[in-house]
Amino acid sequence: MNAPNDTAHRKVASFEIFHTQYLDPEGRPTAEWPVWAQKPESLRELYRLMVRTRVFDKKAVSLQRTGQLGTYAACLGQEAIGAAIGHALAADDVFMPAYREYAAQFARGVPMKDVLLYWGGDERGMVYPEGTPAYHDFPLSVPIGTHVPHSIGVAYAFKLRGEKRVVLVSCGDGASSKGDFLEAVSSAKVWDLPIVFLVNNNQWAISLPRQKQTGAQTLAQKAIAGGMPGEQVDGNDAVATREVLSQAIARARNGEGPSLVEAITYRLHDHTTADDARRYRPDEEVQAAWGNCPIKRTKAYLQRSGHWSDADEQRLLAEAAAEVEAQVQAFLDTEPEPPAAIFDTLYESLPKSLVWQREEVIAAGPIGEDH
Amino acid sequence: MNAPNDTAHRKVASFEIFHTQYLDPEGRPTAEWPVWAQKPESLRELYRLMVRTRVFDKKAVSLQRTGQLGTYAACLGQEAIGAAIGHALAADDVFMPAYREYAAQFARGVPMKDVLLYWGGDERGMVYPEGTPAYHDFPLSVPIGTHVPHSIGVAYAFKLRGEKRVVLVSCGDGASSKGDFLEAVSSAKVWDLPIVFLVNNNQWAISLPRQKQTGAQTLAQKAIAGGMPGEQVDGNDAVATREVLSQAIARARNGEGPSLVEAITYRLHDHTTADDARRYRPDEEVQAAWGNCPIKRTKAYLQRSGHWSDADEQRLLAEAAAEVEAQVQAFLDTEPEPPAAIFDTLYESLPKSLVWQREEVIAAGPIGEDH
Amino acid sequence: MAESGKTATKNLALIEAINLALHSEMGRDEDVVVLGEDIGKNGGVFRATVGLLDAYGEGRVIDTPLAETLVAAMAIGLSTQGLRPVAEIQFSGFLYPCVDQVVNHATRYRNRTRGRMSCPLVIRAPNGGGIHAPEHHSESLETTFAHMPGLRVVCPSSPARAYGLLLAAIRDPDPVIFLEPTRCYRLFKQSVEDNGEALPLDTCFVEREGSDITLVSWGAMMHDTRRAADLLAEEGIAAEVIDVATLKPLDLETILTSVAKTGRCVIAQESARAGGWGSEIAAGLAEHGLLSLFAPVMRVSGYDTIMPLARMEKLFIPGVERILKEVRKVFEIAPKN
Amino acid sequence: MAESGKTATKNLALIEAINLALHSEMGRDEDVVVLGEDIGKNGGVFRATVGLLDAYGEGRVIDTPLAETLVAAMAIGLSTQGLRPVAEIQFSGFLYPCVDQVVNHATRYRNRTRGRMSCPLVIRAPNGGGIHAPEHHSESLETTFAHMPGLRVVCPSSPARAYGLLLAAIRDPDPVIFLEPTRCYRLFKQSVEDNGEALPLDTCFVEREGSDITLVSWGAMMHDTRRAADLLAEEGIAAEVIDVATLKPLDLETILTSVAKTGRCVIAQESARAGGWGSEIAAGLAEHGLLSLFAPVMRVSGYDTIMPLARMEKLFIPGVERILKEVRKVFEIAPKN
Ligand SMILES: Cc1ncc(C[n+]2csc(CCOP(=O)(O)OP(=O)(O)O)c2C)c(N)n1
Ligand SMILES: Cc1ncc(C[n+]2csc(CCOP(=O)(O)OP(=O)(O)O)c2C)c(N)n1
Ligand SMILES: [Mg+2]
Ligand SMILES: [Mg+2]
Repeated sequence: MNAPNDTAHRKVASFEIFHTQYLDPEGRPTAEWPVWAQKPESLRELYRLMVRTRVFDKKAVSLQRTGQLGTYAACLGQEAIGAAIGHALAADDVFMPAYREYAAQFARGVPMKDVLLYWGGDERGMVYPEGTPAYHDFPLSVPIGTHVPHSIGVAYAFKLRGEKRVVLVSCGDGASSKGDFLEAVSSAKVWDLPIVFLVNNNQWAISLPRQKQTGAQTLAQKAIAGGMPGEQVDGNDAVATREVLSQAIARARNGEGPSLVEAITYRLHDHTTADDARRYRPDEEVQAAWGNCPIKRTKAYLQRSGHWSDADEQRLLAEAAAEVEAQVQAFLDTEPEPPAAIFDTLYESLPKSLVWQREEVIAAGPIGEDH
Repeated sequence: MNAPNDTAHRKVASFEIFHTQYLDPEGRPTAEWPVWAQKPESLRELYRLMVRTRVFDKKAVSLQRTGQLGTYAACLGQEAIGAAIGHALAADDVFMPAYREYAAQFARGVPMKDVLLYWGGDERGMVYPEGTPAYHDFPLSVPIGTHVPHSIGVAYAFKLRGEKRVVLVSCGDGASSKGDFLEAVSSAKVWDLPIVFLVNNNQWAISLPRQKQTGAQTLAQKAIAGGMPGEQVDGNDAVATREVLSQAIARARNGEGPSLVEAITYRLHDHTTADDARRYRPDEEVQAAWGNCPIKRTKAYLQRSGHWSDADEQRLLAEAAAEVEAQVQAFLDTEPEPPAAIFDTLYESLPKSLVWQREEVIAAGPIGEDH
Repeated sequence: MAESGKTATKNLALIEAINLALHSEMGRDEDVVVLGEDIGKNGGVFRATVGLLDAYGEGRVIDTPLAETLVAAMAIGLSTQGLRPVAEIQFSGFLYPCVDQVVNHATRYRNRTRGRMSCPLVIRAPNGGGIHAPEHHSESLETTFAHMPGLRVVCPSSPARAYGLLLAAIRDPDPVIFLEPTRCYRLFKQSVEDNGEALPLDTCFVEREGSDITLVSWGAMMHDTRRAADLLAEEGIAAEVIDVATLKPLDLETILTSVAKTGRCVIAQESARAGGWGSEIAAGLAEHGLLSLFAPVMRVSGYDTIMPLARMEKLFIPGVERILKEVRKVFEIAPKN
Repeated sequence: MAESGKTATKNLALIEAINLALHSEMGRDEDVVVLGEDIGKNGGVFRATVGLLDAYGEGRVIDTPLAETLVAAMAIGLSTQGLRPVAEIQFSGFLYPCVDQVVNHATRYRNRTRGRMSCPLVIRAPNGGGIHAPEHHSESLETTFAHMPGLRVVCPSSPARAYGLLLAAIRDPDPVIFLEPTRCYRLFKQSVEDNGEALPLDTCFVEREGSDITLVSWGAMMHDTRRAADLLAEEGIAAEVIDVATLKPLDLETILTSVAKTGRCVIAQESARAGGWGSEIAAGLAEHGLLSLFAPVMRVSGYDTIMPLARMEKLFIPGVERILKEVRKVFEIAPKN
């Protein structure tokens, strides 16, 4: 359909989608940076978080490979998005992750051990420590996209109570095809809710490439169906992602309503440890994507600008290794819950008709240690 | 979010939504008409269909008011959309209606009696006569929007078999918020399917006004989320609606993929006969909307241009009244099905374990005549 | 609260009792919000929410877009923030798009976070047929939900019980599916005291005592069951009548106690037979009550066929006659001594 | 077709038998198409569709976007045009978004058009736990679907039966939900003949004859039930073992015939207890088999709690021990004479 130009046709709406990048894959700035980013420590903090996350991520994969962890979803190559979220949100905002934003969770107080417990098949991995921002965050969400519309209720509650809090909900490119996601995007603007929808577009949903996921040229334009701003950002550029998210969060906090951000990244790892991506995607594509690595480019910039030394790098790697080691140990040392736990938080108090089931489980004794 | 203009930002996509009108509310052409519409008989045919539909519609409401019909959903003021669909589709295309496009159904061979049977609570109102185009159409759909994604499967079947057939699926403004609708729109373009999504925007979903249904400025722009053309048309302008639909159908048939058309109309009646719209919308709004009546404007044009006489009008009204009368009589004369019918098309053949239930129903005898 | 002497008693239909409970609880607890399609200005297609918008304003009375998955998900989100959402789904046939949200999230946030989060929400919907409504408006959904762990499923059968059970559902700290008997909405009135007193959500109600047979039902079918008991009484058969009311968690105890006394049981449900809640109750009897049974446990039920459109719906919905027929079978096998 | 002498016999795991049935039927009938997430190049996350893309091409092997409602709805649309879609849902916990489409459309197009239209479709999904998978990957959905009129629900329990039942499901003119026992996908191999012969969809299989007690199960729990029967045989108890296989429509006759002989029955299911399909079977016995029962009908089942994450899932899934425990209760009440 070409734009018609006769008196029968009248233009009633028009939309544009922009893509933002501040730091190119070689670690060179592409434009003048926002003020916050000009402080070297801001970028160093993002860098440290990304590196700690990568050290964790690699360790988690190796735990799985050696039978010490269940299926695990790696975030290799996507660390900038999580780090940007972690830095952009305020403490009392609410974060609703999909499952590849560990960096954001760590920034908000989720111990690495909890992530391991979760993928190790232990519900206590979703408890999160009291007193941290994570304590009012949502746990990882496995049924793809279904957590996204919870943001509508959470943000509505904030608005109703006059609280200046914001919800950031993240999900993948695959999730952007789910009715739950689409219904939420369609309606958030009706109430001008303080929500940022973050689509973590890592190009693949297991074996389905992005272009087979939807006919839309960008995922950012899904925002148009809800009448809200939609934009793309280079999700491997921590500066741009942090900046774009901060602006969207600020709009939400100021009562200007919801936004949708498509952060473009690449899933360098298999979908999960249960997947073998060589079945469906060419190795060259993966190799090429390594050139866009968010950690590489941040480090290149920091080093070139003299804000990061080899000694800094050594120290960071050593600290991260120690941290991860301690968390892994804490995970491995965690005794299983007592059997009754499978009933103890089912309801606030167990209905009397279920008490015999709890007793039966207790009587059967604890499970063997084969997890 | 204003359009940013520095080197950090790059425009990656832009979209425009147009609105089409050829015949204004006073019955005056707004632009040069398409060739087909310049033949007076084309417009007369659309006019006749709209009038017959209105006569039917009024009768159905009065049947309900006198206890001879169940709840009925009127199409008052929306006749142009159904008529345009009926004229735009080819015989072997497939039409999937919501429930206010009776004019299209009549054009495709659904007897008025069948519509009455349906709202009279009789499944035989969805059988449709063999040999008519309607025989391969879908029945009315009550669970809002849920029929829309069936179009994906139907159109895929056409494409797989190399058939040059098109699916036109219609639904309301309310339906455009449902996940089922949104998932279909999101994915139709992936396979370039021959589908026209028609959103019959009558401004209300029961008591919810259009602007509370979604934050989107137009419903046409929901197409953008699926990367397909989306446009608005004056749904009370039979010429424009027929033309826009014909073009969308032609694109679909030529392998250019799906389109979404938002036809803007107004629900002049209560939502259904079970509703009382005075509770939630001002009478002035309804009165003003009468000024846009599709029948009024078509007649004004035809009369002014000398293609419709008072005698033509009298004859049409008399014929329509007689037709409706005969169909109503046929409806009222339809004996209830035998009780076994509630089992006879449940499966292709009734599983042996259910035979006793069918026999029990038969033994209990036919129901009393209180429908 | 319980000073019932001071509170107003009104003669109400079931739908009015629902409305009263909503009004009353919204007045009492400002965390209660209602949401759904057409519940604001329109007051709900059955008028359950009439007057709430005027009394409590747009903030707490939320007209939603036409999207049931969203309604359920929004209720979940609201409930995690300490609000007490009461969502209305217009007809139970449109509850299916909520199933995923309910089973995969509403019932799980508490458990998966070991108590850190919770979902104190209610989803209300009219349930069942008998009002000559269009296609998909007459479905019976109770068993679909009652099979789900972590849920409560309530089916009130009278105005007073609807009032007390709805208060309980709203106050309950966990998700509750509240299915109202559509065809009883305006069928009869009953005196209802607006005393703010909740009824228990884990107890069956023995409505009528009797020693010859136990009749068990819930929701709209209670109406037919009561009439069956009246007719049986005329024949000298004393039926004990139990309103299950809360299907999940099921108070099997009360039913077992009754059957231990009567030795006979007929269960009446409107939903399709196979895998209906009547089967759960019969299975409970087959396990725990076998030795007290003089006769087979009979289930009166809808058929295992699609709910017919209005003209034939009476064939599907079991009425008094079908209940009596099964009762007679029982007494044929195990006559009153 | 039935010239089995000419067909290849292979030793296959259950998942391989599924794959063989798909291959074989796609070769036989060009109207068969498969669709779902990751079923093309990736061959399905469990490898059920491996090789189909190469053999039958992109047109008939359809990778869908990540949208389960769409997958079900697309299958419905395809099936109305005379195709025979076989949709895969990756894990049964993600079947819930299909429920609305299945119950409100797939089961109804034939009935609501009095036979003009029909939906010959299959929705396959792995079902149940026991493979230490992540959250939501271990659910048991059979009863949710089996309660729905107009559907067929099949739960195969062995490679050969999976092959024959899947062929039957694809050829069936009505919608079939086909739930495969995840933890048996690669648990054992069996000789499967690729003879194109379908098994009946309305019959329980008496796998093993016995006169002392009837053990009834389906899907993955059949594995434990078989082992329980082996152990009981060592104790001199002859268990008759019935694989329900097709839950809906339920062949109660075969179970009743068995119980008439044995007088004792234990039903084993993995799903939550309340409102599970075991309750339907027990209710059938309470109605039609009461007089032949020497002892209560015991149900071995998952608990009425959320399926725990992997570390504790064993507590939920009933194994041989729990089956034997209930069997012993039965013989305590009604000892072998
Ligand atoms: C509702 C649902 N369907 C299917 C799955 C199985 N599954 C897990 S992850 C995944 C792909 C998700 O893709 P995307 O949203 O892009 O997120 P990514 O894994 O790429 O971060 C699928 C299909 C699921 N978890 N939930
Ligand atoms: C899934 C579902 N939810 C709710 C309803 C009840 N209902 C019937 S029509 C309607 C409004 C439909 O609005 P719209 O899509 O704009 O169509 P219109 O009636 O205006 O033509 C509603 C809420 C329904 N039929 N189906
Ligand atoms: Mg992805
Ligand atoms: Mg509308």
